[in-house]
Amino acid sequence: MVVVKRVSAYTICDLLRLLSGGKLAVRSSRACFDLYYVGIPILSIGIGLLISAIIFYTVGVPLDLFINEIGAGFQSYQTLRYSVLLLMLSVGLVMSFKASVWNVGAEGQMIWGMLAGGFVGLFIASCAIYVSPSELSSYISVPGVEVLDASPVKPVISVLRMNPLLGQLLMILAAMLAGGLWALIPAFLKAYVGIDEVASTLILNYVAYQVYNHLVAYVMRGLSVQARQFLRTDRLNSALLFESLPGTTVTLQEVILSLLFFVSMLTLYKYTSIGLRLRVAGSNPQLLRSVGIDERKYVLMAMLLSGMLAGAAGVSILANPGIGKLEKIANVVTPPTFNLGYTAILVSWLSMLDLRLVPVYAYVVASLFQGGGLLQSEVNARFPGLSLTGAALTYIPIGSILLVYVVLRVLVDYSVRFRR
Amino acid sequence: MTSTPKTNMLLVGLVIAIVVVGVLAFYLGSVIAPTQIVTQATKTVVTTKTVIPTYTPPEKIKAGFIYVGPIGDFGWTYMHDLARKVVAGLYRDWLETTYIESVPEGAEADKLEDLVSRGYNVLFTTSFGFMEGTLATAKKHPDIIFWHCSGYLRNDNMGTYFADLYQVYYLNGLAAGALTKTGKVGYVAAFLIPEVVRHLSAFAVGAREVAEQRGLNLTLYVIEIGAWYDPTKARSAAETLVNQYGVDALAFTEDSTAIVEYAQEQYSLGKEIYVFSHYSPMYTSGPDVVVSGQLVRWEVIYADILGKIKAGVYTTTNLKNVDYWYLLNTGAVDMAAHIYPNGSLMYINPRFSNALKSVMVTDKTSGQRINVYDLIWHRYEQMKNAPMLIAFQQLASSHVYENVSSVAIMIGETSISYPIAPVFEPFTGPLSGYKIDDPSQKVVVSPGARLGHDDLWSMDWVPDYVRIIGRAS
Amino acid sequence: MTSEVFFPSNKSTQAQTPVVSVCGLWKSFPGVTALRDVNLDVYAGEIHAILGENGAGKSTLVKTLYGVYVPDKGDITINGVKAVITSPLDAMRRGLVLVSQVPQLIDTLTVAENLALSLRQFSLMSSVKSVEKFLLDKEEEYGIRINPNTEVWKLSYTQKQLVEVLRALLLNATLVAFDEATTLLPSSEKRKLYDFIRLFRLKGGAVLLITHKIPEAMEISDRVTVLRKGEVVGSFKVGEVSIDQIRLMMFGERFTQPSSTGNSERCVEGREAIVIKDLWVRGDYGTYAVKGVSLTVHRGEILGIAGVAGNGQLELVQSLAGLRRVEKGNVILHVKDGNVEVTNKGPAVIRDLGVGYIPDEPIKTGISIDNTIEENLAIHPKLSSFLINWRAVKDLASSLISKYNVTTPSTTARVKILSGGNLMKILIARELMVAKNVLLAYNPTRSLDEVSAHYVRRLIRDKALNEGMSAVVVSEDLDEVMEVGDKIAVINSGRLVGFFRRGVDRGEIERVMVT
Amino acid sequence: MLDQVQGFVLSITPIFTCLYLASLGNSIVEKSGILNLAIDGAYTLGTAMAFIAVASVRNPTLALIITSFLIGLLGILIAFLTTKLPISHGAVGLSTQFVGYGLASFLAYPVSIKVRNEGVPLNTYLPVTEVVLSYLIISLLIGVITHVLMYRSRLGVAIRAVGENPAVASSLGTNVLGVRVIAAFMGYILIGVASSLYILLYTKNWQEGAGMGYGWISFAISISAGRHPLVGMVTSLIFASLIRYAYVLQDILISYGINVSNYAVIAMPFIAAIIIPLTASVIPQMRRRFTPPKHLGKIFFSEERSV
Repeated sequence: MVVVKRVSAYTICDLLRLLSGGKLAVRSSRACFDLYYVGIPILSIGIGLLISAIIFYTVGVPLDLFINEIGAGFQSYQTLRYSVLLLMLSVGLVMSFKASVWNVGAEGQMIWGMLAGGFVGLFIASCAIYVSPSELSSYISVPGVEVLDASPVKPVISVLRMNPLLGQLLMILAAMLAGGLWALIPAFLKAYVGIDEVASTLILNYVAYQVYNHLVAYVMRGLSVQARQFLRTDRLNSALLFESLPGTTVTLQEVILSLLFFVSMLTLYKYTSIGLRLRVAGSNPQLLRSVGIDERKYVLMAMLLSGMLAGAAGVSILANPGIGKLEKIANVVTPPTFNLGYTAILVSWLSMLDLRLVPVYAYVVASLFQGGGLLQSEVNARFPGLSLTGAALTYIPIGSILLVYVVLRVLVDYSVRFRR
Repeated sequence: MTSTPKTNMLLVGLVIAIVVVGVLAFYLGSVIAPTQIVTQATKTVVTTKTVIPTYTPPEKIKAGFIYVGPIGDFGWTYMHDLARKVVAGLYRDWLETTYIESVPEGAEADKLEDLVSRGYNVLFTTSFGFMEGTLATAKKHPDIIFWHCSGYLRNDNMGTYFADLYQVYYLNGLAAGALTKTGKVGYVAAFLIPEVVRHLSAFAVGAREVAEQRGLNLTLYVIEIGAWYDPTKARSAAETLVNQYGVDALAFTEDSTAIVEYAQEQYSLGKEIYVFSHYSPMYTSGPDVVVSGQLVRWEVIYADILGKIKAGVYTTTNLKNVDYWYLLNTGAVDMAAHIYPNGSLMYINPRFSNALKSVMVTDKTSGQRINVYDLIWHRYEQMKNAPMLIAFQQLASSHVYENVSSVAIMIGETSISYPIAPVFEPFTGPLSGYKIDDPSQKVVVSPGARLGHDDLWSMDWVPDYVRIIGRAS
Repeated sequence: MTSEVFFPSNKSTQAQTPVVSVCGLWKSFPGVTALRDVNLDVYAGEIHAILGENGAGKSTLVKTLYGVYVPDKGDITINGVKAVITSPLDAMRRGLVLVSQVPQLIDTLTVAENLALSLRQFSLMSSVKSVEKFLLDKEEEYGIRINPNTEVWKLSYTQKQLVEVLRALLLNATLVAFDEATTLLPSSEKRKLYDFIRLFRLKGGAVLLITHKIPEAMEISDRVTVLRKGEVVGSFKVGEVSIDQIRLMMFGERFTQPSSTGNSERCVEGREAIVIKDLWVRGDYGTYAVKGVSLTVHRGEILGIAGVAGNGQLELVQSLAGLRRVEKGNVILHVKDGNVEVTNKGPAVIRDLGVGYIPDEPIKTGISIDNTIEENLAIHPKLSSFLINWRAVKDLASSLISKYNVTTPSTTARVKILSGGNLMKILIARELMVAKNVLLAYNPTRSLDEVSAHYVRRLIRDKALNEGMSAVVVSEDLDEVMEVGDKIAVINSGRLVGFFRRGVDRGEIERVMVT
Repeated sequence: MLDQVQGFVLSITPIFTCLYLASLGNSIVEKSGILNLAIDGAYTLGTAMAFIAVASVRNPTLALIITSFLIGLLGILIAFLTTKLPISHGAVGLSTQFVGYGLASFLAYPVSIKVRNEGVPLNTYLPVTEVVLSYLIISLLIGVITHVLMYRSRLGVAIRAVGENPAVASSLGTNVLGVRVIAAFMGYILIGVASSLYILLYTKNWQEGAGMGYGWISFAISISAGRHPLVGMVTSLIFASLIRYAYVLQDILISYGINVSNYAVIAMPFIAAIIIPLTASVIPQMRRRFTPPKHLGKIFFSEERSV
């Protein structure tokens, strides 16, 4: 048996020394699952929060308020909605990251999920039609019919055309298909043309936003007066909306979907050759080619999987009873995806690309977001003089956690050794 | 087993199949569930009936505001926040407020839940896009009062409110018509939605009224930028209007000061462009170019709403019909570009008083010769003095009476026309225009006919002399 | 020896301080200790050869000197001053230059641009034009003719090596290390390079010549140090010891073993298994590396291909495995079901016919070091189905581990913690298992100890004999080819230049290999 | 005619400089092998800093210098982290981007309130012909100088070498860290200049979210120009005029009966950034020019094992 020699000197001080001078050497370590695996993410969250707390303290946010509110984020049941969506997204991203396919295009894939899900929901599973004002009252009691616009001139109703459960199912499948197909574009570019996927997926997000705007404003624009004028679609028939769990904004369907994805991806990853090949495609694609497996197909597979899951996350946002319609994006900074596609990258990284840890960090990151939001309302109520923006309160903690993590991550893959 | 391409296809198929089967299984499982959903629904109905009548105004009102933009936009959100500060100071004995800014549309439900969990009991959401989320949350929390700005969906515990500026735009249009040298005025629109269409049409009507008498064939050039708040695009649109279309007076609906700053900069280069500040007092950004502007005073509405909640007038059961539609007569909007440190308003920039006074026109309501400065004030007074109107402006059901200009009543033997609405309304026939989405479709307002709330609410046409250049949609 | 002409007094050198002195150097990589307590002195005006077989630590030593690797322990002294070399830049500043087997040049840049990176006399802001001009002058002086304005990817291999030599000359280095830099050169070009080396020595520089070829070392160098398994086993002046003694030092016990086991000559008739007709394949540099090779291997027969590295055998095996495009000619595999033309059909089709492949760069293409042993087995489509039965894979892994005597903590250990030999065993075990019909192998027993190597060779022969597997085994180690092959083909400059039966005289093969 | 040309040049220059200089900076950074995903964060932070600087020092040129220097320091940090440590460039870039967004909002927002409430005059550049033209000339000049530097000087050779193959460049005697630090410093200074001009020459005021997205447009422009300083001039000009004349173009097209969506115009640079490398990869002559540096975004870490 080989005795695995462990190099013991890795502390933050070593890292600092490493950064400061040439006297330390970094080399591949053989650590696979040890304390650092769990410790580094927690440490980076801690340090990142500390940095943000200090930054906010300098302008007058008391430390205890910061801690209280971030802590409150962990207890708020609102956290659940974003953790569920993040779980769905991150599980897909981990699958592609494992294959060394750095999909930062989950935003665009979610957008396509919303579009496809919305299209099915609005035009196939149900449809909006004009009725004559006199007939309007006779429709009101018909099951599956919903009045979208009760204007006396041109009333609009939405008619359910199929079993709502089937309709929801179709919406989800269409969303997954659309998200997956959109993800295949950069996948093809990477596999067959050699265009770096980090840049192309990122750029395609912006294309997706504009396609979304175009489709919402021209193609899917609703019939009701409000929809025609406010550049949005009609509201989904309420039978097609997902069901909120009591007391929260989380829907039953998205909880089930995310658990389903979690379990299926875990199974796929662990017990099937697809999972194995994705793993090997990430660590050594040439091996795949040499044993007669086309490694390029697994680039496609990785993107397809993460795109499909992102699509499902997109439709889950759309079908939430609090939203239920597609509306033009006025500012790309606040897209209808709430930038969850980017946040999910954070979750995937923090979970060290280990599927089993994804739910944990999905919850942690969602709590931080929630905490940032709570902090904002609390600061606004208590310190009217402070001019702190929402962007500052969410991006600074997230950015600093991520940056600290990225640097500390070195300690997991490599051991730092002091030389002379 | 042997053929690899086939195996690959199989693998892809299997992955999809796994997911499909899983989703199917979930739905097959939940086919049994509908009974549960039904019982849940009925239960809610039952509880609603029993719980709701016992609403007593809270000892301490905690009001939360959800803003769509940053409070530093110096437009829409800035003015809402200013109003919040005013009422917070006014009702400080029993009112506590907070706000969450820059909330993306779609996330409002979560933010509302957060505020509810923090004990906020009156919640305001100030963007049209927040409507669905607000309604969903309102239905979930029947014991809390919700107010949504600019929407049309209401609930027992959710009312709507809005302050509209079209009358002020008309007044500013008069000034623009008097000042323009080229006969070309411009408008930068955030979106061509009814609210903005009203604004720009009223501006066009006013400008045309004066310019026509000066012998100019007035055209209003419009660019839609597709964003409520985008200083860069707004500036770029203004540049295009000025440089490519020869526009020399600009009004806009966009929440930043970018256009005012642009005009001021052009002034320093020797090019005079008249500009009308929007929503907030923007005079300081362009003291040499701002003629006047539209100013909103949400505190008029907020003070009314919060006061009535405290007094027990508005409860969680009676808001279904409450829909504020406040115009110039209520004081919720005003014509001004600046608030002096002592709190008084600068209605018209003194720099331009003489220029306005030097243009003589005929007032079409009275037929008298009058200078434009006086005409503006005359119209202002006409629209401002309509106390009767306030009665209709708070309820959805009474908006229909707003275009009733007068009723005929018998006093003794004589039938007299008793005035209800202001003597003058900008959108009074004869007017002719075309639909924005389909320019071939013409719209005609017959002479003397007055557009009321319901027509204006869904206004989707512009007068003939409006030319839409760039559309974001 | 020729060296005496240029360097009259060896004795005075001994007295002066060495240009480079290495003392007690240790260097280990995860799982392997590459250098153990190495001591070495190199003097000015000396050509110092470092001999050792593949994997003896020669390259690690020179890369450590050059600052590519950081040593774990030990000191490097340059001109009597202790030096910490952490980067090639450090090394170059101290007058050390490395010329390696793989040209260390950037393909997309021109010759002048590449050299500009090294030439300190030009400031950062100086123009490439001035460098070009300088180069033209210098090339004139040294008699090297390469247009400095050519992009490197357009150059031939020899030209690239000349550029590297030119660089060493221009830098006025005190020590130039040639890391197998002459191995791949044709002999005429090799002489040219030797001239430059001598020229350099004449100018007072020290040369470190890393090679595994004893004759080469004997021909040009003044002093030889032999490394084996990371340790210095001897250092002496040329002429002090015989070639056989050096061989003994290089190979240790192995050399004393009989050169082949199971000497019986098999006469394989049977049906044809691999038929290659007029195969043309391009190498990495765009030129034809395999030029019209035709071969037939019968069922149950092992073809050994001998040749000096870089003569096209690598490209030949890669094209047979479907990993390199065949430009002309075709390859037909005769398997149990029939004849399949596999030319340019891709690895999937070829592997599906029961072909095992032991590649040239195991870590790059044969095994994934970040994955576990089980995963490295299960990744082969023949060894697992869609749903992976990990229990079966574990059993398989355990049986292979005991069969091949692999040293590993467990079957789920990541391959990167294994030593090179154990890693090779995993690869060989997997590929022999899937090689139902054909085995393609390139240096299959590198990094294996002699006992394991013999064992593996016997397994290959047994499998050929008992199961009718055909094999093409390419090796840079002639002994291996002679031991394992039923037929021996010799490849030289991309052409097959000789066919031999098993048991042929070694000298005869060597003669064909080098001419 | 001359007037029209001058008018066109004047109207397009502010946006052109904002895009071109940033894309130029991006090209330099990426040529050295650093995947520059922090560009949008740096751009946003740059606009915020330029605003704060001009509000406090009241001199646009001084503000420009301060900002570009600070953003240059950010570049050094990124180069340092990505070269010294074996960590993912994408991770460093994206997290720096988030920090940039957050800090921009955090730092500039209170200043913007103060400026508004106290009526602090912002001494930004006046768009008079001389100033605008001088900035046009300066930016074109910087482009030419960059081209000479990248393709004709030893430093440029070193930068490209480090991007192509840092290990070989290092064994040829290049200080990889040093070269990357220089490249990133230069590149980020240019991004800093561009983002300052966004405030000082183009929008003249800071508002929440100012500059966000322009980093990505510059990034896309840089890629669609194959990271070439001179080709970048042409692509920047095209995209600047598309952005500047989007409405006029739409008006003209509509008058010809072509109803083009504004969104297509907005998405154009992004689509081009994908399509151009794609077509370039099909046409062999273009391929060499347009392929990204071979080692772009790859971890540079010399110690590897071999068998």
